[in-house]
Amino acid sequence: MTKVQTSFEESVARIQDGATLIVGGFGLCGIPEKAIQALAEKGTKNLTVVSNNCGVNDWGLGLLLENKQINKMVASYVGENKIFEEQYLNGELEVELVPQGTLAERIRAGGAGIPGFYTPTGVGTPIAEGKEHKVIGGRQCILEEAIQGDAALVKAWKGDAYGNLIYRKTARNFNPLAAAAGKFTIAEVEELVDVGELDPDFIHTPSLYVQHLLVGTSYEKRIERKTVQQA
Amino acid sequence: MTKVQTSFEESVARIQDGATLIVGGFGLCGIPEKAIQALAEKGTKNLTVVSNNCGVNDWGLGLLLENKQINKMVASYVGENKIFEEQYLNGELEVELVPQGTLAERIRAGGAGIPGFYTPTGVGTPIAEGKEHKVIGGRQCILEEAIQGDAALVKAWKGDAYGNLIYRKTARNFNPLAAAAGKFTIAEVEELVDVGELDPDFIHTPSLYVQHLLVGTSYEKRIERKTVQQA
Amino acid sequence: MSSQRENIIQRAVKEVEDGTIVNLGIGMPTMIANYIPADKDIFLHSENGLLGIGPYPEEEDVDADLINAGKETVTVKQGGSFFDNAESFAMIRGGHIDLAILGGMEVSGQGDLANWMIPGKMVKGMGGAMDIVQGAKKVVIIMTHTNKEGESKIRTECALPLTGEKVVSRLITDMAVFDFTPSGMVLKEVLNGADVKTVEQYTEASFTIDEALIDREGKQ
Amino acid sequence: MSSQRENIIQRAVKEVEDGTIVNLGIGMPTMIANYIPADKDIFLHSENGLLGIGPYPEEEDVDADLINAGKETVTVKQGGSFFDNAESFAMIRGGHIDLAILGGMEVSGQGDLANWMIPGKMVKGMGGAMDIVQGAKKVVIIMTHTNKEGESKIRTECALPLTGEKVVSRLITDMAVFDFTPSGMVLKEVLNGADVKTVEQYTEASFTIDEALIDREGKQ
Repeated sequence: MTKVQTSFEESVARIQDGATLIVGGFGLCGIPEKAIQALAEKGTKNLTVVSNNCGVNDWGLGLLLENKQINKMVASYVGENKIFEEQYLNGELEVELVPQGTLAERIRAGGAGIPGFYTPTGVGTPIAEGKEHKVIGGRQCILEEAIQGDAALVKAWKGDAYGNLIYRKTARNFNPLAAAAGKFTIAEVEELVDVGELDPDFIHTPSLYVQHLLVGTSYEKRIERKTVQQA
Repeated sequence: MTKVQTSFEESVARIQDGATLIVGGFGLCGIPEKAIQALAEKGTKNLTVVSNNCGVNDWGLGLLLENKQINKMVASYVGENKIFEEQYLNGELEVELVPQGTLAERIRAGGAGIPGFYTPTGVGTPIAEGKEHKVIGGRQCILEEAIQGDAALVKAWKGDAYGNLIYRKTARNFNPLAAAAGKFTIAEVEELVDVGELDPDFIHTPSLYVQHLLVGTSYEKRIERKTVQQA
Repeated sequence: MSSQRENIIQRAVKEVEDGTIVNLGIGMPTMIANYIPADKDIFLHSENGLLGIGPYPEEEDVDADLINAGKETVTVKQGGSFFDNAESFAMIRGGHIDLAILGGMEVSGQGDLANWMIPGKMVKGMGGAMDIVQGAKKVVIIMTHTNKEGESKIRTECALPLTGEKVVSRLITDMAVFDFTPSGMVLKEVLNGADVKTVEQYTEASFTIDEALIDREGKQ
Repeated sequence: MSSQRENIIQRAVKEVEDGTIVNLGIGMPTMIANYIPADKDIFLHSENGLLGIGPYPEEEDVDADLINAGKETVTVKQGGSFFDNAESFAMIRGGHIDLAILGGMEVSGQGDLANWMIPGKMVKGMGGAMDIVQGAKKVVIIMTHTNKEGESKIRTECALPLTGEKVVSRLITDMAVFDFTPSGMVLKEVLNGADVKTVEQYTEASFTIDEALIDREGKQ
């Protein structure tokens, strides 16, 4: 059964107003450019977005911010975005800051059917306030709960019609976690390959995590901090 | 810094009497044959062994049972081994049965620094007795704790001198989890490849999880249930 | 194979819907694979780390590194994938498996399942069964309706230690098909020449009868 | 770069031991990489999913898919590997990183660290810092000894919200090196012409002086 779709517009139309959306990417690296753009055009409202960062002013999740489509952002670092700061300061945007490793693990737990876990991360900090504490193996920990998405948007390098995906270099980041934690996962790929072409020993996201697969073209892949060797 | 060692005998000599040992493999598939044999020859005693199964009478972890080197076995299924049954029934062997997914997750948690997690698996069964219960997201769960090994024995297909590993087909199974959860991980491989030969996008066990790497020769790879197409 | 088992398998295979991910338990459930029509695009999941189990290999293709959860040598279907056991049970626990078909020793009227230990006998272990019954979207149990002594295996309460509480979606025996609903166990079908009366006679747990079945079979 | 920062980096690079796995925080810590002697076999870990950060790329090798945690384009060293963020923090939380070097805003005498937020200012987020300070085997903080107003950043108690409690192993400033032990903060070295008296003057938290340092510097 092929999962290949041809219209980003139709795929993102499956996402309802008020949905919780998990979005892959780290900074602007490995973000699902095309699905985000389609969602910005669609104008879906009142979203809770879970993603490590929130794009920049005019790119990535910043496009959804600009349109005021996001009610709540769950992220580990949001420092690259002026619009974010404005909306946060005037109370339009709710923010839940989560330590990056805890965020990754909560999303992983959402995909893996682990409703909660204990971690030492954040003990003694504002993050621990109001959370259940427990000493396990001599270590003080706090309870963190899984995050599941009504939908997930991910970006892969290559994929096949069944939905098997592979990622490239550090563009992998949160994408496989998001793919597994979304009840309805829309994956965009740079290249659609024949079924059987991906080596079954080296598939990053097995097919069953993906519901829709689309091929994107002309990826911008913006770079936030281009650094090169000093001559 | 190379992790390549040449003597299984010397590597397993690092494992102390009374150690907790996590061993990769599912049934006889993907088991660290050579390290187990060396450990049987060494005779290290009073081991707690964590592994999905316990080998058969004369192969795999069965060799350690035969030598009475195992005090306690943590496994999900131990039905293939007569010696196991004898030692269990006459009280020589302590057994902790763990649901397979919980076992995998507890070992994964051990490697990942997650001291404990909640799971619905086992609720309402003898496995849940004496364990903390908690309702999370409307689901009754029990608390399970991480498993770490003083050492781990794993078997990979190929590895490089830094300790990067790849596994083949279903011989992967518990091996990557064991590798990460062992404080001292001994990996045996069928083939040592040059550093740089393994594609960094497709490494199953990154180098930092491995302490010793050895090349095994003449793998037996016994098959428990050979099944073929009916003509 | 006994015709009783054959009948159960024939009925169970109808549970397998096109385009789904299915986990088949060890033993009788594994045999269902051979009955799945070739035009159905099914991915079979094996909890030892394989999505897309193919047929048993030809003699020359036997590979010790490629087995199913029953430790039988198998092949991999095109488009399949291998992964570690934590990932495999993430799939199961995380609700990514559409259907699991497992064997049973006892099922209760509330949908409790016992299929892993008999007190007093050597315990072999539960393997992945406790995870699968909690995680699969739909859990279908297949078993003979009665034990060798002719006693009902569908009990008011399970006497054996449980594998999971209220986890069974559907039960298929050689005589009947039951569904488990919030209002109790419902008889959906009678099979292989059995009638509602016979099913009632051989079923310890109480159940209601589905309206559609009453229409077909008549009130008894 | 100010000579103060240069001095801190020069001292901090000595913490990097041959054959270890090291995570360098964003900003000043990242710059330490340029000072690691070529004969040391170090794997730098980047929490966005890379083990084995190489040097910055040549212009023609810039790859948008290959960045470090500071979102700078980098390269990968031979023998390196890529992985997802859950795996990356499994490495961190699971104790597989030998050394983390991070910047600090305040450090307390108990080894508490504050480095992520200033009340009243826009909070940007903690990124991976809270995980790293809990997970790395050794946590070294580098920061200037005093703030722009000349006040000690080494406080009896941190005034800023914490990143972690009792997590600092060693603190390196432009003036001194301190270790954190169960019996408190210990001055191990004085740097860049400072003497023990100056260090005492600019350090709010109380500390003891290492025996070896007393032998070298004399009791003040």
